[in-house]
Amino acid sequence: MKVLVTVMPKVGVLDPQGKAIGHALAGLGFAGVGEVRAGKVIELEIAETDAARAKQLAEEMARKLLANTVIESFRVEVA
Amino acid sequence: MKVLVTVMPKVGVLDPQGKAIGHALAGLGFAGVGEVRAGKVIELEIAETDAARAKQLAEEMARKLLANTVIESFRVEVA
Amino acid sequence: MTTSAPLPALLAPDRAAQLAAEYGLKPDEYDRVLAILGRTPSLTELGIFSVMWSEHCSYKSSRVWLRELPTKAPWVIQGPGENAGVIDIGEGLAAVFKMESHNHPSFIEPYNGAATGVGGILRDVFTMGARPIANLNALRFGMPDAPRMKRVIDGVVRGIGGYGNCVGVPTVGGEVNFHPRYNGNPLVNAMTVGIARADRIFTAKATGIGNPVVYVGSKTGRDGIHGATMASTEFSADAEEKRPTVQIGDPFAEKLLIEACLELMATDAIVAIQDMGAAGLTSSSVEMAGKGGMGIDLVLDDVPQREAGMTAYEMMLSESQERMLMILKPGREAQAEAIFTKWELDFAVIGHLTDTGRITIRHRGALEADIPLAPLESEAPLYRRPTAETPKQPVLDPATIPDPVGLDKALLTLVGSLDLCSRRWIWDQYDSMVGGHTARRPGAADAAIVRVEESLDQGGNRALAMTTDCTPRYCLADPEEGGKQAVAEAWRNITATGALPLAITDNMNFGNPEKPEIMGQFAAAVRGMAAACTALDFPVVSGNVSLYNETEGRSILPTPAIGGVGVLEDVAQATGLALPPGLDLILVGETRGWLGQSLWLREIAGREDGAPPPVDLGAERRNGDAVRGWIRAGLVAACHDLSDGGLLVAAAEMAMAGGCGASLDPGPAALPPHAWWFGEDQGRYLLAVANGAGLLRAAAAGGVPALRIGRSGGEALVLPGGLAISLAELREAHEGTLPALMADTGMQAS
Amino acid sequence: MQAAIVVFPGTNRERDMALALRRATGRKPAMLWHRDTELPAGTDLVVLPGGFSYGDYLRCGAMAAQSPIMRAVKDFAARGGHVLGVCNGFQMLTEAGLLPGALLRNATLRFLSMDCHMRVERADTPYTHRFRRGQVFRATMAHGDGNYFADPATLDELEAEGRVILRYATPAGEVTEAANRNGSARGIAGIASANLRVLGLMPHPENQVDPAIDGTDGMPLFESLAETLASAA
Ligand SMILES: Nc1ncnc2c1ncn2[C@@H]1O[C@H](COP(=O)(O)OP(=O)(O)O)[C@@H](O)[C@H]1O
Ligand SMILES: [Mg+2]
Repeated sequence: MKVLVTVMPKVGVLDPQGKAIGHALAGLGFAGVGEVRAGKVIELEIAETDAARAKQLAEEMARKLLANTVIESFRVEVA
Repeated sequence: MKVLVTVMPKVGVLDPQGKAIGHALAGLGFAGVGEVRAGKVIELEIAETDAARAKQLAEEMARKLLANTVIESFRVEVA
Repeated sequence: MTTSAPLPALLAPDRAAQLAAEYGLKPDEYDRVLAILGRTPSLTELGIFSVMWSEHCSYKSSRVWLRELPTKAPWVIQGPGENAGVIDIGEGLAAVFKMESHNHPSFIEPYNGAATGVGGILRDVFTMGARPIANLNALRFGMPDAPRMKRVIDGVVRGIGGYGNCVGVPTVGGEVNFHPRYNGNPLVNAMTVGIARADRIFTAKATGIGNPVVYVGSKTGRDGIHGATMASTEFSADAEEKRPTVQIGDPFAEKLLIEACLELMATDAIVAIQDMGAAGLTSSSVEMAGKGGMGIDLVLDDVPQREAGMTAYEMMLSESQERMLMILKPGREAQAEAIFTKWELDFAVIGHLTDTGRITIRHRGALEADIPLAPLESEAPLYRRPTAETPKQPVLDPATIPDPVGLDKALLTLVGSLDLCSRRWIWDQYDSMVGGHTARRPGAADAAIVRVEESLDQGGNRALAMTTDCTPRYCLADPEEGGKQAVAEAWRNITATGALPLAITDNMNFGNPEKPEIMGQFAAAVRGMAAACTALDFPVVSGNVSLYNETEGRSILPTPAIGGVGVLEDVAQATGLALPPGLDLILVGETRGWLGQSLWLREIAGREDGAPPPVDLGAERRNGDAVRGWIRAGLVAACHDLSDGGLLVAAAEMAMAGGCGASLDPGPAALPPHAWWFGEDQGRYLLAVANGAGLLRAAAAGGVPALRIGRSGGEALVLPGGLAISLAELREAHEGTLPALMADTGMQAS
Repeated sequence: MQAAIVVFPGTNRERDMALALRRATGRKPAMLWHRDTELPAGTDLVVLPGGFSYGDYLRCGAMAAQSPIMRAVKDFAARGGHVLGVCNGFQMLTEAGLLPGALLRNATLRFLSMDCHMRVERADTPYTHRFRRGQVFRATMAHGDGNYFADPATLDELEAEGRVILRYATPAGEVTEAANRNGSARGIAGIASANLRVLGLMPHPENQVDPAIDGTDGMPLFESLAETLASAA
């Protein structure tokens, strides 16, 4: 079962990368770009057939390793 | 309008980060983790109300800047 | 040939001939394949011949010329022919080094191209048993306003840093030039220097019938397989999946591989070892068996694979990174496996040595290749391609070239120009200090200085001095003088730190060798290099050739990049270029005001012509030996060689490095001032010494031309006549260029 | 002093650190492996050195913080042991929860390898008593993720408790934006635990311990430690 863990900087945490991307887009002539946030996505193959259990497992992985909850929030989707 | 651009290493392209995450998860005792791929996600606010046009715009941004299409593929979702 | 042995699945003759052409084999080369095999080849066999006989692996155009380079000296332990050169640096220690190009991949994917270039050269060095202690590079970019070029510059610099920083090998030096002739073909040459015990050098010579062939490192994927694979109808599956993919560097895996290999090398389990570089498993297995006069049987099912359904052809041609092939002593597999498992790397026995003199490859129960090794090497194509001499350019008379702007404006323009501006923006992204032994980092001396930890451990304080050099515009105007100059400048840069230059590696970057004028450049450059190496006792111990550097028929400037290594017995003797106050400035060497091909001529007068400055090798040697002697006698507080930009640029560089100005005396009346201050005559140094008169006496006694040209102190460079250029102004011009150019390239995600 | 340096896969400044500790104490530190589960008997200092543990993939120090040895390091710290984390080691300390906050990507979005200057905010700690308060010293920095972040409440608490030990400053000792190249909150270069025995800092004082290499600006830190631990023993 494929699971997607998306990790984003928390609101209030500096996101220099997102900011720089916003700048660069403006520099390339893209108008009307507002806030930009840059995060990570981790795609996992899990040997699990139950979606709820897969989700629970991935959430545990996110809390333990994939996200640093001091600065990041995460969400899990089962594909 | 909020748009999400997800950028992943192309199939067949080595993903050292995904590999290391997979190792680490196994080391933490998570069994049954198969392939792991690590990518980026960029969340953009676009001043655009038409979903199709927003998507098209984001795709152009991805091709021009957000993804390195030599080694990465991307997908765009309008939130 | 009749044989009862089974045959691999052979290609149909027409198909084989067609594929051979697609893979780059010329018709007569393919005829030789047929003669060696006595039959048509299998797909895997054809792949092996095509990569082994490629320019890159066989040096078919360059070998006849490279033979002219001097490669011997009493301190040379291993000259060209192994993975890297080895020299004796005293105390039972050896320096192992080599330079290699990754030009084409760096243009396609700058970050990973440059990163894997660094990874590849590191493997060439630690495969010999050496711990890498320093990386350097030699970079040539197109003009920053050329399409894509800023992205290339940014990606290459990040890639070199990304890889070197992560593996923990300091990047301590390099050089960069910009020229429109590199717009479509930048050059990325990477050099690694390592240290081994002189009596513990590992080589690629496989011996011992039955000995296991062991694969270690990362898994094999479809990275970098010959693009021609695509055209092959054998692969009917999803075309996207089968497309050759760009190699991605994994410096973390490399770091583990270094530690694991060195740990195993500390035992006596290894018979031979070779990294899987270009043409991966093919070249490593063929070369190891070939060097030992052995045969080798491989079973590919046991190769660690990253992707499903890989064919024998793909595995043999894959250029996946961070992999090594070893021959172990019998029964040592478990000991070795334990070490690689500890470092979380793949380990697999994939075959054994035989006495057949052939390489056989099996996969899924089928024979895929069976090739006699001796003719694969001895029958490899070798060309003496036609050459055409580069026409000589006239020697320019400085009196006929007026100065349009004045010395002060010219100086500010020059120190801010692309080829002379500060490289700080680059080296600030490279960890130059990791290891704790970098005594002179980039910008601090003419060569980088790194102490040898093994020397410290045994009570010594020995250090290596390292540099990369080449002046391509000289090489274009006169490849022979340019080749000479590149070697001489490397020797001079090492000398200027007080170190004794010992040997070089080279990276010959040229255009299409099938054009006589390009092959002529190559031959002439080798001639010049050979003359300088001989005169300076500075032999070539390793090197690399990169040809076909052309886009749309226009070749790059001929660029024989030189990497030089020297030794300092005591790191405390190292001299840098930072100018202290209150000292006499002494110019060593003869100045004729040579403006031909100078940067002043290009940047100020807008001309790129004339003969380049000749190198008088006798004077070079005499001047350098004298300067080194004075440094070692403790007479010299700072020293800088004179190269691009000439005397005034050198003085400005010393002033900026030391945060100290100087007042300068007028030059000889016979020369126009701009020729005196900006001419690029060779074999010269600028010294800061406490006792100028004493030094001039010593110089006169040794027949060395020397002149006092000023005194250090103050906050400005004061030109004859009183015109002052403040250090602040100089710094702004010098430091501002690259940051301003690259300001808008910061958003790349990694 | 009985120092132990922990080596993780990808650690690369462990030998630099060993050189510095040897210079300060005359003794070779023990080298521990990340899979070890206990510290050698008598260990009185654990050092988490710089480098790229696990390639710095995912987040710097995140995977190392989960290593078996870290359990023992946490116990050791809880018993009042001295733990020094430099660069990647500082990142591990925050990831393991031994120090608050996190280290984000440098504000420049580039790896920064250069000299920096740090002002000593407290000279009454086990790591800094050979400095004067307000003294500025030079060190190498070499990192891509050294941008110290904590929420304002945590920052205020750190300041109030006197746990900000080192700040980026000009050579003259002024804390300015220009001196703070990686963009750290309040110019923070190094912080300590409440008992002042766990110290994390981004720059590498271990690279400035030899006059023949790059000066001895970093020596007082190691001498402080050596003295502290010698008198404790
Ligand atoms: N690509 C690079 N990487 C690291 N250091 C570099 C690079 N290019 C130049 N440098 C450093 O910048 C300084 C000046 O380079 P260069 O002008 O080529 O020196 P020189 O003319 O004295 O040989 C040297 O210390 C050199 O090592
Ligand atoms: Mg040079």
